[in-house]
Amino acid sequence: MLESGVVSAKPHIDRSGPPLLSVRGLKKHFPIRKGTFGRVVGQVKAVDGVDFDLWPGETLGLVGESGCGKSTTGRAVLRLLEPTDGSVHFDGDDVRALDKEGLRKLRRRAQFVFQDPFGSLNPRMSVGAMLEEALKVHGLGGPNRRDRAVELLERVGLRSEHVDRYPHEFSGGQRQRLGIARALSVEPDFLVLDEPVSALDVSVQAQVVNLLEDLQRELGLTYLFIAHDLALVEHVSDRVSVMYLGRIVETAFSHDLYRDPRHPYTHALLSAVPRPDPAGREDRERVVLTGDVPSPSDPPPGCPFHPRCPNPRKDGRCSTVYPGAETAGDGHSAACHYPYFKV
Amino acid sequence: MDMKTLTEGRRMGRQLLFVGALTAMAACGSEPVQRPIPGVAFCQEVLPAVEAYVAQARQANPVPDDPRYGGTAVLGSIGELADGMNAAVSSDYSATQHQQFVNLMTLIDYDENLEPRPYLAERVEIAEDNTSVTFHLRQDVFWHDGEQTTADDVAFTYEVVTNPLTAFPNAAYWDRYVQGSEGVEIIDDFTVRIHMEPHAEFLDPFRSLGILPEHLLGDVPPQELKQHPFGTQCPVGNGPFVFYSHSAQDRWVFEANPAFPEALGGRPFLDRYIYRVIPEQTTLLTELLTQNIDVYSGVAPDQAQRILDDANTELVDFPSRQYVFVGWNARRLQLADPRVRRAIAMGTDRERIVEAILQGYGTVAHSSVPPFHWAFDEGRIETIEYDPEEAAALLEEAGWTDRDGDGVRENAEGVSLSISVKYNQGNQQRQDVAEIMQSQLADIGVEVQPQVVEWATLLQDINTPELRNFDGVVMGWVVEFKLDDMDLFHSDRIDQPFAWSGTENPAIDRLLVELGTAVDRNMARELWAEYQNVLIEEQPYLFFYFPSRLIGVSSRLENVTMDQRGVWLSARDWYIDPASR
Amino acid sequence: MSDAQTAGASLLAVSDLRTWFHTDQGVARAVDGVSFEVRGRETLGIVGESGCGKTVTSLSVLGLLPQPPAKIQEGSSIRFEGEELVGASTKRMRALRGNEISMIFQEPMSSLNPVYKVGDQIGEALRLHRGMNKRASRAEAVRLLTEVGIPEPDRRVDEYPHQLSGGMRQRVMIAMALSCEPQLLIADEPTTALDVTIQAQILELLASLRDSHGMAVLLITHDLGVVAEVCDRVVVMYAGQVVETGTVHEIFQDPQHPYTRGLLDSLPSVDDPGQRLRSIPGTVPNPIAWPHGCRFKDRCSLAGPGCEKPQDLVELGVDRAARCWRVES
Amino acid sequence: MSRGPETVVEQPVSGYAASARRPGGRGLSAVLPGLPQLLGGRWGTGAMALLTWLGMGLILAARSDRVLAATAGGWDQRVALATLLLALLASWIWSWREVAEADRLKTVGVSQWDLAVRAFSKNRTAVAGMIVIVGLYLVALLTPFIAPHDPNTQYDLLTNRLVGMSAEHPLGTDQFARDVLSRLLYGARISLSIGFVAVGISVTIGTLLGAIAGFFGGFIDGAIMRFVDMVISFPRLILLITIIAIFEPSIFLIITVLGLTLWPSTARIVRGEVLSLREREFVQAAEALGYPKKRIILRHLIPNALAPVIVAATLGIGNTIVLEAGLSFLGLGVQPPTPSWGTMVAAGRNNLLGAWWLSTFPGLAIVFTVLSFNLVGDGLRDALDPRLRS
Amino acid sequence: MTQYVLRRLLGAIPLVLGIATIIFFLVNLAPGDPTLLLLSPGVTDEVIQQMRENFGLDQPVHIRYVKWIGAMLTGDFGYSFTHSRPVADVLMDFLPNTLILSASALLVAFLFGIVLGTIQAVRQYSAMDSSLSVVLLFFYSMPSFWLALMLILTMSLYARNVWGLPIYFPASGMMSTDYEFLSAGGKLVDRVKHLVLPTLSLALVLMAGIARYMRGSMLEVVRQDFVRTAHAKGLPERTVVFKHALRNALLPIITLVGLYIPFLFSGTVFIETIFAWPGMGRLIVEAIFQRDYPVVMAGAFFFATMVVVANLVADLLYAVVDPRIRYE
Repeated sequence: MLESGVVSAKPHIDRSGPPLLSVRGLKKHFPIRKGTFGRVVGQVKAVDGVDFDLWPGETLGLVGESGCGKSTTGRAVLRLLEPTDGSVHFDGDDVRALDKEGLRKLRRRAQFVFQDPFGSLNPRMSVGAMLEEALKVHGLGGPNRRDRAVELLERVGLRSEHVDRYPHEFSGGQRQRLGIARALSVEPDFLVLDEPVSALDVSVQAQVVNLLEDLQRELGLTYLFIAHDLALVEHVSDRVSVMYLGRIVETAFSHDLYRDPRHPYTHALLSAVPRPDPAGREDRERVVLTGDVPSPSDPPPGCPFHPRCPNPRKDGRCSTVYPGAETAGDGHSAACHYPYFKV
Repeated sequence: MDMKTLTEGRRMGRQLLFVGALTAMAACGSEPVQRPIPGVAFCQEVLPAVEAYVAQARQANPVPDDPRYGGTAVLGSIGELADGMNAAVSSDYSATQHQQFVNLMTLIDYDENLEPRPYLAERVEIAEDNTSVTFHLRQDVFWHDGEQTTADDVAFTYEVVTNPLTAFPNAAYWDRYVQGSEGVEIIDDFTVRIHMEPHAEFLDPFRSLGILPEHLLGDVPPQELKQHPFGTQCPVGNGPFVFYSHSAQDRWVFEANPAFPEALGGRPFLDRYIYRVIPEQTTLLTELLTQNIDVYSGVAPDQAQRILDDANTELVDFPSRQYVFVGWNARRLQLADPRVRRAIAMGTDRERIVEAILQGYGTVAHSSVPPFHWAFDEGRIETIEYDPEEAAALLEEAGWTDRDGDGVRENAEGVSLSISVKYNQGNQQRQDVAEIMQSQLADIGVEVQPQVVEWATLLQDINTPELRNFDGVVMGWVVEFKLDDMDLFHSDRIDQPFAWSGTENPAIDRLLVELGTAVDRNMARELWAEYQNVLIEEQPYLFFYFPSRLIGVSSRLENVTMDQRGVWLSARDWYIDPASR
Repeated sequence: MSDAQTAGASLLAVSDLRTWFHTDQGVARAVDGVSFEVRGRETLGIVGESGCGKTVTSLSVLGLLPQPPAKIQEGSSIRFEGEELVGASTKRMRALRGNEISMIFQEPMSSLNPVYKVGDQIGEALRLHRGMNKRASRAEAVRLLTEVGIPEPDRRVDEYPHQLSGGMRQRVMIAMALSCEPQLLIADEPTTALDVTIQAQILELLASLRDSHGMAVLLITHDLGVVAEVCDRVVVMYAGQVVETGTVHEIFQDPQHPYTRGLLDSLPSVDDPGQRLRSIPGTVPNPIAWPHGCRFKDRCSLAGPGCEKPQDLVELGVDRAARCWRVES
Repeated sequence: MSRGPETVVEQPVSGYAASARRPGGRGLSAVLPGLPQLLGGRWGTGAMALLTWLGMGLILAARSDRVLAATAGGWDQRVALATLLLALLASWIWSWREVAEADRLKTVGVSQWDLAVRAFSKNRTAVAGMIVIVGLYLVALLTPFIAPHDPNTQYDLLTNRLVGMSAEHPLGTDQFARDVLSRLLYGARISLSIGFVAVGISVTIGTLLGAIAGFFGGFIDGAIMRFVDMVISFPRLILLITIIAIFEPSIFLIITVLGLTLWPSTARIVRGEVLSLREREFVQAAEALGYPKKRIILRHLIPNALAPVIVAATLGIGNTIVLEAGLSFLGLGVQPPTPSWGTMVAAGRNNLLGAWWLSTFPGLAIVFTVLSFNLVGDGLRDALDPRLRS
Repeated sequence: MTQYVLRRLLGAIPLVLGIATIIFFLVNLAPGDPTLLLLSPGVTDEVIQQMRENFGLDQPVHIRYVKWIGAMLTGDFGYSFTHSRPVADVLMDFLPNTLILSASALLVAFLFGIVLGTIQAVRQYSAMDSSLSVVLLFFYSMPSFWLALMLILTMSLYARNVWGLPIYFPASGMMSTDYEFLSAGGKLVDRVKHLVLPTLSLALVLMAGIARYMRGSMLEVVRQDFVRTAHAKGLPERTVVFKHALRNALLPIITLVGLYIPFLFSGTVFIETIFAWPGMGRLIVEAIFQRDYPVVMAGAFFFATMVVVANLVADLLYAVVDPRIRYE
């Protein structure tokens, strides 16, 4: 296991070429049904118009509080959930227009790693069977799939004798490695990582994060990293998007976002994160938001954040007009009429 | 009696009714028990009248000072009195019995020698040439609502039951009577004459046909009679017991009729008689043994010993008018030859079966004539006895030999002598018959496959002339005192539902016709003996046995007489031992 | 409020607590010799990874563990205001619970009874311990809801838990815990199930209530950030034992035990991104078979010959200790 | 496959190792299969193997004539012969292999099913029920070798009818002087097959339809589930009576009809499971990996939805046996002379006060069989539910 | 709420109609003709034809079906062939009896099932727990008609005649033959005495399932966090179990009511026969055998309706006790 603590430089990411993944106006609404006949009485607007690009080899972090739509975005991009509206292009192909065969091909190139290490593995399948199945379905691994399965296990830091074991015989961290191995089995270019470490203990989190970084470097993978832990996202991501009520409110290079949050929500979010540093706790400026997140079935008009917004410049425009996300020259965009700027 | 008296009689009835209503109202205060009255207009009209009449009659006829009077007797049986007291449409044994002995009255009944005896008719005149019979009615019989029973009622009843629209179930009764209104003549209020052609045992139908009240049912179209509330919801009779209440599939409650004619024994001893429906025999036995019922009608033979063993119960057994048989479908290749049918009879040990299944409560049957019947003469019939060797020989003779050594005989074409025997579900005795036959006939190389079929389906299988989907069928048949096998065996009726066997035998045809018209019993006896011998030779049925009817009776119930005339024969004489009331 | 508690006086003293579970597979020594002290008006944090025994410790204090399978071993002592709670009568424990010592839990959704109104649930303890009648307890419940910052308390008091948001439910739990003015509040992962912005609200509320009510808080958490934000002193637990104690500053700025250090190192740092994370290898051992000797040695980068024998807590100063032979007192 | 040496395993995880550790375990198992396991503390499976082995041996010894004759006998005798040999072989091979290959078996992972088996084997009442059931099925299959008399032979109707218990007829004779014990044994085959086959039919149909309804949802789901609702809301007995009354009751009809009316509850269970499984991430993972729908249903959904189905099926077998008895009460059961427990109870019930043994023994047979199925079902429920297992 | 009930009832119409249709065709296509059951020798074809006409059987099945559905929607269920009365009247006689029996069986079964299940859960793994399980399962495993007969023999016949116990129960019927002469109190006692054995026969079978369910439900609830909260408040064990745990554990039990109703109705077929209880189960079975189509169809219709209503009631009850559910 690589535990050297060596700082490894990431290869340069070329953002002048075409993006690997390009998402525009993505929407996913879930109908609310009632009664015997399933009348649709409303829509939960889980994702309500999301745009982002992702270039080969980079990691885009997607953060937000629970219910903001980040997981739904991740699933809708890979059509694990059928998007309601918008476009998704993967390597130039229109994902929403793919037929069955095209979808199958997409799923070899784009994979998903799930949050719950206990729920994401079929409890009745041995590790070997699980990995071999993926190979078999996609006709990979040649005649000796078992060898390939063992290879995958070793690649994610498990041992070859684990191949006949069952998921429940592994610890949470090990299971997450298994989930990664399964995703890697089809040799994808792109992984959606949906809160891959949030169910793990801190010390194990670090193991898995390191593994993911190693894999990215070695295999040239592209990640969409979904998480609610801001510090972690900052650590792993090249760029970060912050979501609130189904929309991206701010996107920036991670360094910039944390030093210079422009959207009042991002600002509040960052200030709310407890820092493992008792020294500065008394004199740290902290913004405590009031109230709860509104229901996504009935989002406020205008800027969805305006009812809780602490921005002193807030005015009537906020409650009527949705602020578009203008991308500044530094690649930093914030969907706010009155963004904060560092003076 | 002329018309005038009749109207007077009716008026008198109405006056009585009025008085009765007053007394009933008075009685209401002291007597909180209220008769349940069904929510049907007819009943709501009729039952209060009955109530009033009974109350009045009670006052008029005080209970004699005799300890035997009083108390309630309960009889339990597995089935409902189907169609209740509606004599025009009912065919159920127990229901008919209640019509005869409990709630209604018949024109005549039988004495212990099964000879006709006056009942509602106090005198019966038969024309010299046997073409008509005249009934002179008693003049002291009143319907339970106070109206008098008259010749109108008899004429009405006769017309109704002979009207095809009514669909009277025992239509064979009237084969040789002049049917409809031409057949009946009201001589005067209490005299009625019925016309017929001469035939055997012509009085028998009037023993079982309860007379119905014309004043209540006269306006009912015949085809609606079956659905009329009279039958099961508020019958109004004229017999020894007055209908009190009925809850379906549960109980019938009758009360003593205080005004029942003194000459016929007067008011019954019991205050109340209750008929209860208890469908499960173990429950019935328990109820008898725990003294919740006084009479258990229809004891299973296996339960008999238990009743005999108990100090508080007695067992009454008497020959029933029913026989159990296996009807052969002679249209089938295997059964077409009478020799095969005789061989089967020889290969079946019926003595033993009676002993085993009926615990000896029954007699082996050789023909359709019950042993107690006057037409029965053992000395003159040649019975087939159990003889497997002879049976085997007969089968060989008929060309059935076990050619492939599998234990079952085949004929020259290789058709094996394999017969399915159907019986209806839920009848243990018939199932037993089929099972024992299967075992016994295997010894002579005949394969029997018992097959249980649900009752309605079975009837469809065997009764539909185009279908006749059976080889053999285990059935029971109830005979009247007037024996008549026309429908069963006469070749003219081979396309009628009951010609199960489909045999055609000129001798049988001839005898059946002659028997039907033989008025003289002495002459008829000869014919019956001949008929039975032909029947035994022909074997359209394998007659099994006449089971005895077994009745468990609590020892506190006295004066119980039961014989082939019926279970309820002496119901009006039953009384509860005063010491154990 | 009792006069016995002035700041700094010992309120709860746990010593050599051993809570074992008897299971089919064997004896799980979930808590295996834990000692610490909570003083009046302070916030003591117990921090550790899942399975280290921190929750079992807190439940042992109130005697809330089902027995069997749990059993507090002979020689364990839990003293509250000098009174021994191990072996105390059920009646005494009941009188204490919710009254002198209260507790709030991780899942505010499932910790409230779904079929009773929140007002009833808050008032229940008041009626039980304070002998209030229904009306008085309801009025008090409204006051408490106001105090924990729930808008429209008059309306909310008659609502059912499912009608409230996660943050509000935790506020209700806090109101319930505060109802009898306890001297000690045990908060077991009170913000783990909440979002960061709500977590900030709740932590702020807890801190202000601690000050206004003058109570002590025993905070159980796995989140070092939360500890750093609100605790005065910290107990670090690993494998059923206390591995290090100290003030919050000592623990964060000068961790002595390799585990504490490893834990802090494995946190991604906001100030230093791009740095490869330093993880602790391996996984938390199974409580049925703790490793022999030092329980951390299999994961410890410094493990050596001295780690083969069981480690004792080495006193490093006032309220300062670490369970490692390498540290020098 | 190579067999490892008998080594001492460091940490006994299960009884495998325990029995392997016992010196001479292999030799012991060669003579008395099940004994090493029994001594190793796995009394349930051990006793089952040992009893099977001993029982089969006993039959071979005591009824060698019938066994020999069976080679040329009818199909049921051949089935009995096959059962006898298979049971002997199975108990021996199982026990021996387990002892001999303990090491190899230990390196293989422990599946959910293995865990369930372990949890189940700790439940004493359930294991007792299991032993009874396995014993019953063996007895049923081996009846031609065991039964003292022919079930349909009527002995002398005058002397042998309704005789109580005797050496010749241990459970007495019935109204046709047939041996009640023999009929009881033959009845076991009928009653047990009715339960087994009917439930087999219903589970197959129910599982497939439930999985399809749950997986595809929408109109298919609606149509299937409305039909399920309809069948479920109807008192099943009345439906059964109607159908059986229409056709002539035969054992095949009864089995089919019972099977065809039982499936809706299975379908409901499976649908519910599938609906919740669909939300599970491993199913989403399978979709993300582009697996075909058929594969997802058959390999990922159904195996995981099966636990409650197995429980329901076990309980269902018991219920079906009781239901068959009920149909017999109404005269719609299996046709005579074929003995089924239900028809025996129903036929003997009028004689409860006279010849109590007629319905009491088959009645008790039903009670204890169904009780065993229920105990096993309960045991399985606990064993298969990971939440209850811990 | 009212709207919800109405919507549910409306939604149930296709269900009930579907059931009625299945039964109609099953029964009508069954071989066997009701007229054949009433025939005696000597009938002419004319009479048979007349009878069929009187019964309305002279038309083809599909016409009869349409007519039947049409009539039923107007509340007319036709005439019973065997009872010779309007079917609606017949049902009105039998339905209350079945309802009394079912209701008392449900009551007893749920009462004891819940109590026993709770005891089992509270004393999980104790000897009491397992022996209660086995005893309840013992009754559950009996064919219900056999159980009923055993009860009759022991609690009626032997109790009275052999053991001479002071308390024994009548083996049949709904009331004594002298019922109407009893005082009001006497009437009540009499009816209860008659209810005991049939109720017990039905309830003993149901009880095992309910207790088992209750035990599971209770065990699941006591593991939940809010029970720990209740303990943490210092509530006595009794309050925790009976106030906090029990009410939550009862929630899933309520849905059992709806599930058990069809099961119960099936049971009444046997129980009503054995205890001579004039109820619907017996009525329908006898009607099937007698090919009394109008009664079978109306009875099936009523059973199905009652199942639907029972489910609805269960759902509404659920809403009453579970504040999380509100129907609009």
